[in-house]
Amino acid sequence: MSLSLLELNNISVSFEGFLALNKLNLTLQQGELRAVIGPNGAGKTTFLDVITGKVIPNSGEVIFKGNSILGIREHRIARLGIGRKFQSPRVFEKLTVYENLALSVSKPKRPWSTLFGKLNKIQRDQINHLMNIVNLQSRSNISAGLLSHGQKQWLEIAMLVGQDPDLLLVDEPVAGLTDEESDLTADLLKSLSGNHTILVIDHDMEFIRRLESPVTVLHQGHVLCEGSMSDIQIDPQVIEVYLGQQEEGSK
Amino acid sequence: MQLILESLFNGLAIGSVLLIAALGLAIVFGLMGVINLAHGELMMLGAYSTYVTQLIFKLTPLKQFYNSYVIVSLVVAFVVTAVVGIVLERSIIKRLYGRPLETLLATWGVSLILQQFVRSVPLAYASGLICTILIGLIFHIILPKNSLTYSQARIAKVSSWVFSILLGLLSANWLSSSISKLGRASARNVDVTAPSWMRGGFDLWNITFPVTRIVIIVITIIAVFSVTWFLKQSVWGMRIRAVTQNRSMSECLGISTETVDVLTFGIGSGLAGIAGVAVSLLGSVGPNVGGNYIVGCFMVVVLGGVGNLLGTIIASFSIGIMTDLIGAGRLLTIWPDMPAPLATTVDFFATTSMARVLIFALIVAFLQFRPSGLFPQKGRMVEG
Amino acid sequence: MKNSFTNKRLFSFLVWAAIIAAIIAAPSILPVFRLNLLGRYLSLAIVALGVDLIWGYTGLLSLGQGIFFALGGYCAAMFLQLNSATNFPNQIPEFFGLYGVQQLPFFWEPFRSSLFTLLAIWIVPASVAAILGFLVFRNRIKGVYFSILTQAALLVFFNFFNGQQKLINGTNGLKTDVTLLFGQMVGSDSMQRYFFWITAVLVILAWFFARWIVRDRFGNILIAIRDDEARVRFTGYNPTLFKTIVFAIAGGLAGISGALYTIQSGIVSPQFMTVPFSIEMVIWVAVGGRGTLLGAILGAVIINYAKSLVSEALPASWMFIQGGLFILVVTALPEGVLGWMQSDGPRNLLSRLGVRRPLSTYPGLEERGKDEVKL
Amino acid sequence: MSITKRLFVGLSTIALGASITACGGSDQSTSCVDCDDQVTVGILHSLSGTMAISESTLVDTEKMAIEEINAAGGVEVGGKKYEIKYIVEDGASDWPTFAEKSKKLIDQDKVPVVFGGWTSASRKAMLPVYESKDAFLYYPIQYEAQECSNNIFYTGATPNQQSEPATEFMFKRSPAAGKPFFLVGSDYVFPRTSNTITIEQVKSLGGEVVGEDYLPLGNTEVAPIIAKIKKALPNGGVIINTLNGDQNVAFFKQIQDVGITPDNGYYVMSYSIAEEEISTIGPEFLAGHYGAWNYMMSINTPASKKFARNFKKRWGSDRVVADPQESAYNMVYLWKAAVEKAGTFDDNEVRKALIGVKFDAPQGPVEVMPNHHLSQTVRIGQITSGGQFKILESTNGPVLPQAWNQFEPSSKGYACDWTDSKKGERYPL
Amino acid sequence: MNLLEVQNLNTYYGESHILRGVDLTVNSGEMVCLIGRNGVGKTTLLKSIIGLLTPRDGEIIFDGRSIQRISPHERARSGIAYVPQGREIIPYLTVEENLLLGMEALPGGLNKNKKIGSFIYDLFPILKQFLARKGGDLSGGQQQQLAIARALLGKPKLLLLDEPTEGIQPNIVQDIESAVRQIIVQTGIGVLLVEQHLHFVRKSDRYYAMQRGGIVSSGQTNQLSKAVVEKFLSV
Repeated sequence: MSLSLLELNNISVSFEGFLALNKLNLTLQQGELRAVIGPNGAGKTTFLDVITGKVIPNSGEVIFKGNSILGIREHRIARLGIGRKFQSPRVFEKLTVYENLALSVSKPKRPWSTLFGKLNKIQRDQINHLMNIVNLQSRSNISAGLLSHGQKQWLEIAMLVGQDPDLLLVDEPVAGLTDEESDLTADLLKSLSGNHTILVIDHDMEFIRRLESPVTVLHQGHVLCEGSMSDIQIDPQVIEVYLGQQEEGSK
Repeated sequence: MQLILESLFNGLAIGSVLLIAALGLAIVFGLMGVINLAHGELMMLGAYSTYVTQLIFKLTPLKQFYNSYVIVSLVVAFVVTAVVGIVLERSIIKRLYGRPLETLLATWGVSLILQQFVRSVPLAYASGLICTILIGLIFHIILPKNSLTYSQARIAKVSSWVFSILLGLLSANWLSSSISKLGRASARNVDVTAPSWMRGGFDLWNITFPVTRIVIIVITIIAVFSVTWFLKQSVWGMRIRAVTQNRSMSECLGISTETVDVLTFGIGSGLAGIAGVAVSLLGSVGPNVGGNYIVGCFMVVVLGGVGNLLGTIIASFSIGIMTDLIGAGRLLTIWPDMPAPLATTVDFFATTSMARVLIFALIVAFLQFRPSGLFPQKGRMVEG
Repeated sequence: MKNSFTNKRLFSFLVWAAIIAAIIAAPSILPVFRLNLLGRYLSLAIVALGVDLIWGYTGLLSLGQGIFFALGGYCAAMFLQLNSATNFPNQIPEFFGLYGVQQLPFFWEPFRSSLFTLLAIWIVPASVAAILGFLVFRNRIKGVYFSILTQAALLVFFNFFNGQQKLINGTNGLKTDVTLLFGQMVGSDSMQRYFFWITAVLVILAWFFARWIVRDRFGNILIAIRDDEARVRFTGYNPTLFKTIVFAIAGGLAGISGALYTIQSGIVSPQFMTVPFSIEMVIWVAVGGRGTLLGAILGAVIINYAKSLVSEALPASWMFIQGGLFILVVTALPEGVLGWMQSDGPRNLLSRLGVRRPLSTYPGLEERGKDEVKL
Repeated sequence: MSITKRLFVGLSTIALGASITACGGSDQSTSCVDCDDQVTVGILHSLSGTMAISESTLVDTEKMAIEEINAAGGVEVGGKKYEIKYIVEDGASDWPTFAEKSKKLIDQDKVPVVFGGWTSASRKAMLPVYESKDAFLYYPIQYEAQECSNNIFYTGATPNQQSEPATEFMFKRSPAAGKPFFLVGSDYVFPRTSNTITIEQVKSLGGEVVGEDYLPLGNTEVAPIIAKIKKALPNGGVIINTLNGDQNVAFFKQIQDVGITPDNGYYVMSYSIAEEEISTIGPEFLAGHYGAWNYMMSINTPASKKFARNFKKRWGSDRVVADPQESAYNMVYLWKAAVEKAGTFDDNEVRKALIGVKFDAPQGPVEVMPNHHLSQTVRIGQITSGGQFKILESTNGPVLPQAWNQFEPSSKGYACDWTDSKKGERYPL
Repeated sequence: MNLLEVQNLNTYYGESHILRGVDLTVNSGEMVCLIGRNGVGKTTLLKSIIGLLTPRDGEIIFDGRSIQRISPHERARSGIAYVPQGREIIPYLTVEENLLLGMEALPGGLNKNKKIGSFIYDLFPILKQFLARKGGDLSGGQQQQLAIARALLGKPKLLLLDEPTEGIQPNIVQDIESAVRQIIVQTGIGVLLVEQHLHFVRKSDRYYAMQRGGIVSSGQTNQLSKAVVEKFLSV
């Protein structure tokens, strides 16, 4: 029985009276690949905000590697080993692909070491390795802003991996990608799992299916159900959430 | 008691000048996210409008109404600065929405040009130019749009501008011939003399209340109330608020956001003109008159919390009262036996110039605790 | 892609060659007065480099660089004043006599030492900048709020220096020209020629220093902070620290620049801390090209030189030209002249004028300009 | 928005600006008909910025003086007649710019003399330039003294030629005689130094200074100062005013509103309000208050009348003349006289020749003293509702200038004499 | 003639190609439903029609004239009303003011139309009691009703509805559904609806199914097969 890497206990967040998260519970095991789906407004992004320290919940606990990380500032949480990929790709557009990766790979992240230190061989190898994984080695000196949408998504995933986090939070990696690109992305994430714990949020079912991972369904700020894709598909609650009232559909 | 009352009145008097000067700025900054560094120069244009109006009222046919020129000049100043503001918005600001730092730099350029403009161009010709723009714009609005075919519309447009240029030239000519003071380019400061009823003061409880100050307080109160009324009650106010809170949805509802931008900026600028009238009653009118106020105005807006009218009001009055308390050395009078080291410090800052240092430093310190000012804005932030 | 890359290098190499040639040739070509002007404007290039670091790279528009510039100038001038005072009792500068001050204020004492002065010129402004910056950045005050606050800070300093006659000679400022240094009058032609050389060398050193700051990861982080601060935070860096450091560096550069400017213009006064001067610094960088170090240098030197030439010919028109320049650069050339040239601006202009532009090699290039950096 | 259109907008802004100024910059000048050669002098005042307002009148006056000299046959040196040409430079109200432009005039244009400056700060900024280059500046404004440079020639009043007689008058013979003093000034060197002297003088006269305050330049919010005055002088008294330019307007408008008026026993003595300022502020705010100058437009002598008449003829009938202009006018003539006396344009010779030169100025006879200042007549005037000074007192003939003030403790007992190499800038009496 | 005709519409977000050659028509008196999972471009399509997004190519013809060059507020005034996802109520304006703003699209705008038509309270009785409340304080369902009411006050010819039932209690969903139907019957306007709830989908006349930015299937709703539903709507 492996230790759980991340535990969310009874998290509630409200924005001016609107309950974005409602007693949410979720546990991630080491090395797990987990998909989270849910209709719009189910609280998916807020839930990532809570984990990364951007939003402080009104109640509840976030336990990462056995310690509570509530109230710790964002950059420190990032250094603890939680990396996040944003919904729309947020790479540093004026920097080249290589520079983007160098920023995520370099350690420690204090000003002096970035000013005086140089990347060592291992780190440089790692950057090349990452560029290989996401197939960007030929673009290493191109400004990230010039990449295609899919390439930006991959670059951001690579940056995330480069940070070498224990937990990767991936928000909508295939929005706006072509079929082929989203299949590649799914394969990429699958290959990363095992070494990393990955949590993927998306609502492209084709893509989620291809991940072949356990699925958590969020609805109105809490977990509706968890299970494999095939279980979820026949769950009446999920169908209701996604299709509206069942009786009409079954007629 | 008398001391407190006097201090309060003084603070109110200083604060109301700050408030009227900052009001337009607060609107433009809060509602549109535009940092208008030319606000001070718009105030200056308002002050010069007052001066020109005053000189026109000194001409024989209008002499009997001389006492009421201040009221007329409020209208004139509002219209003049609003028109200049609108021209500014259409030509420069509209390209820069959403980029507050760029608006800051561009409007600084505008302020340099306006300053040098009043130094180098005789007032009569400047007035003529403004007349031209004003008449031209009015034609633009009142000309029936649909009754003319396209080609005729173009002719009508051109001829209306030609006509307004003619009128502008005529008025410039008339001004420079009938009021020789306006015909010469001069960097010299000029003076607006308040009509006799606004001079002097009246005594109450052993305190003298200067009439000019009271008039300014009244103008400020009226301006604040009309702005509040306009924004809260009028149809255009509703449109403006809607656009501020949700621009794209407002556009989808059929509100012309461009018109709202023009109007908002026009009102903000017009208020600068009113502030210019107030300022001209207190001091002299010169190319630098507005520049002296601009940083203070920004401090008011930032201290009050951007986009919050109430915050602006409270901030300006607290700065006013602090200026009086510290600058006039009243702290020592109120608390004569404060401990010696404190007294020395208070004394050190009890000059007008050091009071300014201290107040700005205090504001900067205050923003350490409340980075978004007294009343932080909710919802759509004017983020840089 | 590669082609344009080498073009860029060639371009900046040519510009540098031209600059260095100009600097070497200047003393023999230019009359003393023009040479002195050039020296002063070159020293302004150093403060412009600092502005470029914080604004062009990090996105912090400071309207208060005049503070640090003046602090550097004051440090230099205090040293020179102390060494020129011969005709007063207690060895104190003569202006103190005007206000009946008999005792040298304590903070003047260390400036008798030249070593201390050389350090203070950049450490004092840098420390002030670091403190000011840390307080502001810690609260995540940014964008226009930062600009307004720096402007307020500028006024605080201005009023303070202006009002403190007995400490620092108030409005009059401190003069430096009539001090003897190494047996020569500071204001004399030969000394000024040395200062020109020192300035030229320091500008180049400052450029190398700034280049070193921005060329590797540190600089990339600055750019990243400018474009997406939150993302930087999630990558594990603390933007507050980086911003504070770069603000302090810019402050230090401003101090050096102020000191050089002061000894070449003969006076330091609170006039250096007026609002227009600090905003002008920004426009040098904006015109030259923010985010290009060379642009900052060229912008500072060329605009100032143009300013003195124009104001000699048409005294009142400089304000119009300067105002127009602000508007022009902000609305039409947001990347500045150099930035515009480097981003294929001339070719774009040609293509707009009807000359066909060669197809770019990569389809992504079509989309450029749509997502310009917004501050 | 296309880039070309944007470029167009920006460029047209610049073009508009340039054309506006180009139109405004024309000038006529009278030339010398039978002159053999030319000499070019420098004029350096602020034509832009805050000080342009005051300093441009000096440029006008200096131009007029030069034109007069040219019309009368120019400067005669070594049998040759020289027409005076001038280069006007803009100090832009920025002190370092004054230094820069001085260098330009000296090094680039090689002018034998520069007429320029207004504020003390601008003079202090220029001083080291002239000293290090051993060039010569003529400075026309009344100032705080405590300075005596070998390279500057001061044609304005020193404190003992303006503020000291004024203080004495206020304390002894004005309606507020014997009452306490309050000192108000702008926050820069002239008011501060002048007030230091006044404080010492009032002390020695047996009077009392109950307060002083300084308004930051550019700030026109005078309410706190007025509150202080009311507190310090509850029963009237003397207010010594050294405020600058537009701050005076705010000050006089607002003190009148709260009843600080001659009727209530408050008398303001101003050192920087001349006829120009009176017309700007409005005589209705100033009537009954006092001023002290060497020259007042109401001086009823032919020289004075001619000066005023010529100025109006040259620059417009609504223009007035005042003390600083007279000073500026004098210095051009004094330079001419010195050059002719020396027989050369060489600085050092002219400097020597200058001392002892006499001139029949609009204010009356003046003479250059060994300390590079002028002996001048001092007049105390009361401002009339007509915008002029009613001269109440004037000294018996010119008063000798003191470069080092004799009330101020640090300079007491010192004097300046450039004719004697042992004495120089500052020697004990 | 079709009320709305969209031809070969291509829209990009930055570089990502969101709409790929979309063709679609809506007729007066007809309710057309756009189905498909999240993120396939349905909202982008509506935004392109109202003008918030500028398509790179393609044509939008409304009421016989091409509208892709005119600004959103002119489109609104020409008769297109838009109820966006998330309602977009103006939060600090009262319910009454929000409703009034709906009449901005009428000829003469707000200046000439100051009375809220009472038919709105017949459709959504609940709004009447909340007139003085801030729009942002209403619950999601109330906001949705307000948004639709606001759109209807402009007397549009075409109503664009983006997920009107999302995150709303079932009983209010019923109200909204019946209100929309009622409006179509009474006024004969066209409705283009984005919906995921099958229940509501079935009430419309025709459907278009979208996947990855393109229309992949269309037809009469009563012929909507289970296979299509499985493919495009279910999990």
